[in-house]
Amino acid sequence: MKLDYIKVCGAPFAVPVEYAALRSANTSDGACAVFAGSVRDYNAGADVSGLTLEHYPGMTEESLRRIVAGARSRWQLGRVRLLHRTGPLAVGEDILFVGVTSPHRQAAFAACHYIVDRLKTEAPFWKLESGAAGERWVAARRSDRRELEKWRTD
Amino acid sequence: MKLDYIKVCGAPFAVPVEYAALRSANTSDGACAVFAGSVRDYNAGADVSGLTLEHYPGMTEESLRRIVAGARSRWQLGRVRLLHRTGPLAVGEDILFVGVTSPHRQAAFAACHYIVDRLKTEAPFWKLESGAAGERWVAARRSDRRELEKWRTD
Amino acid sequence: MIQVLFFARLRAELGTAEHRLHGFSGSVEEVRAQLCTLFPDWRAALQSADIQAAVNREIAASSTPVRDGDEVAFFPPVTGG
Amino acid sequence: MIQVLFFARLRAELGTAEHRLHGFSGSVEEVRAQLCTLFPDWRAALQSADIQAAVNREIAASSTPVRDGDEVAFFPPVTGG
Repeated sequence: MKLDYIKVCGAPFAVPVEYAALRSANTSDGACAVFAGSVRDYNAGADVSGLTLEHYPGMTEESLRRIVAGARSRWQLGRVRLLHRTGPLAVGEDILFVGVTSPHRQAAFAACHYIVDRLKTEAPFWKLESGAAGERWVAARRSDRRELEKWRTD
Repeated sequence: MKLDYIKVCGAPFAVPVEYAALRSANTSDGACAVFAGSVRDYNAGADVSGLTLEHYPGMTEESLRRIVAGARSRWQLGRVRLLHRTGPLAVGEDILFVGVTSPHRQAAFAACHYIVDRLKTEAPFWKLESGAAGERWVAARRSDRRELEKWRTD
Repeated sequence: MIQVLFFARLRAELGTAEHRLHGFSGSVEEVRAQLCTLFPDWRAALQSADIQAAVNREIAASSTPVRDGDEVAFFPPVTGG
Repeated sequence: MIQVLFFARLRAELGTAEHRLHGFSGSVEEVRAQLCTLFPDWRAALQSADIQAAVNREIAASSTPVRDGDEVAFFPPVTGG
């Protein structure tokens, strides 16, 4: 089995299924950290009824591969599984799954967190939100850039 | 629905089922961090064929409640779901599930990590490992105490 | 030929997802300048301080050189995850 | 009466999961000392530097007072999770 699984999905995925795939036939890694991000029903004070995720095909995949490789170069990891939705999504649907296994829980937590933090500021995805007030492009949050500081090694 | 779900389980649980319960009918929390710990097939260089988890009934539940309350006092959380196995477990079986939802991913990650770190040094569980060389009580790792330093606020 | 791509808010503001530049050589900044010369209506959107660029699907600086056959993209800060 | 419980490696070493002390008053340290007087064989295991104590299901210090009706537990460092 390949250690990295990275997928940009036009169709919904199910977190429990992805978790089962991440863990199948792997009894060496006692620790597993997972992050799941979903469409919430409000954002920046506005009611949200759904959103559309645009991305940059080709660059997206390369960007995700670079981020996962960065995690592998920093921590001793078993498997990494990363899925990101594109296209139209309803409230409650999952956008992102990041699962990391490792013999060590600190490595699993750190790598999972690192991947999500870098993805938020680097991977070419953009959210267009729909709500009662119409559509609007979600603005990037400066706090996402600040969070990256904790992974600086220089 | 109660926001905290804490259970000490004599029988196996399934992470996908616990994840689904954690996320059901909750569209306000866009972020979910999960940690799953399972019995791995080796530990400290020895082959492991299974283990038995002893605990201190009564104190265990109180200890877990205190730890989860500590997380709630530090971060803005939605739901917290925590299950810990006791009794005999085979290699690959899940020992621990900690799931945390929040509107904010940093809070979800930090709270999940904090709960696992405190549980490792505070909750009265003890592992008896079985392997080719017979049974042996797992020794506590000094590194688990060190990891707690990162949550000190004083 | 340089293939120039626009994404998300910027694509919506310009009203197009791509534009081809022929016989061009220069930097990312010069691609942007040439587009603003060709389409004065694009200036506000393209010169917005938060617009980022990629060359051949990798994040690029203003000074990154662009050569014939390259793919250049302009887009607002990413908001995935 | 004080109910004293032992767990895990310590329980295995002592060969018992509990012991009752009658007419006792003192600290956690004095509970330990009294048990060592009653059962000299227990000294090495009970006085091991890593043994922790709880009084009424909460982690306790050596100086924590123990009163009639209390539940005292001794155990090695925890290894759950």
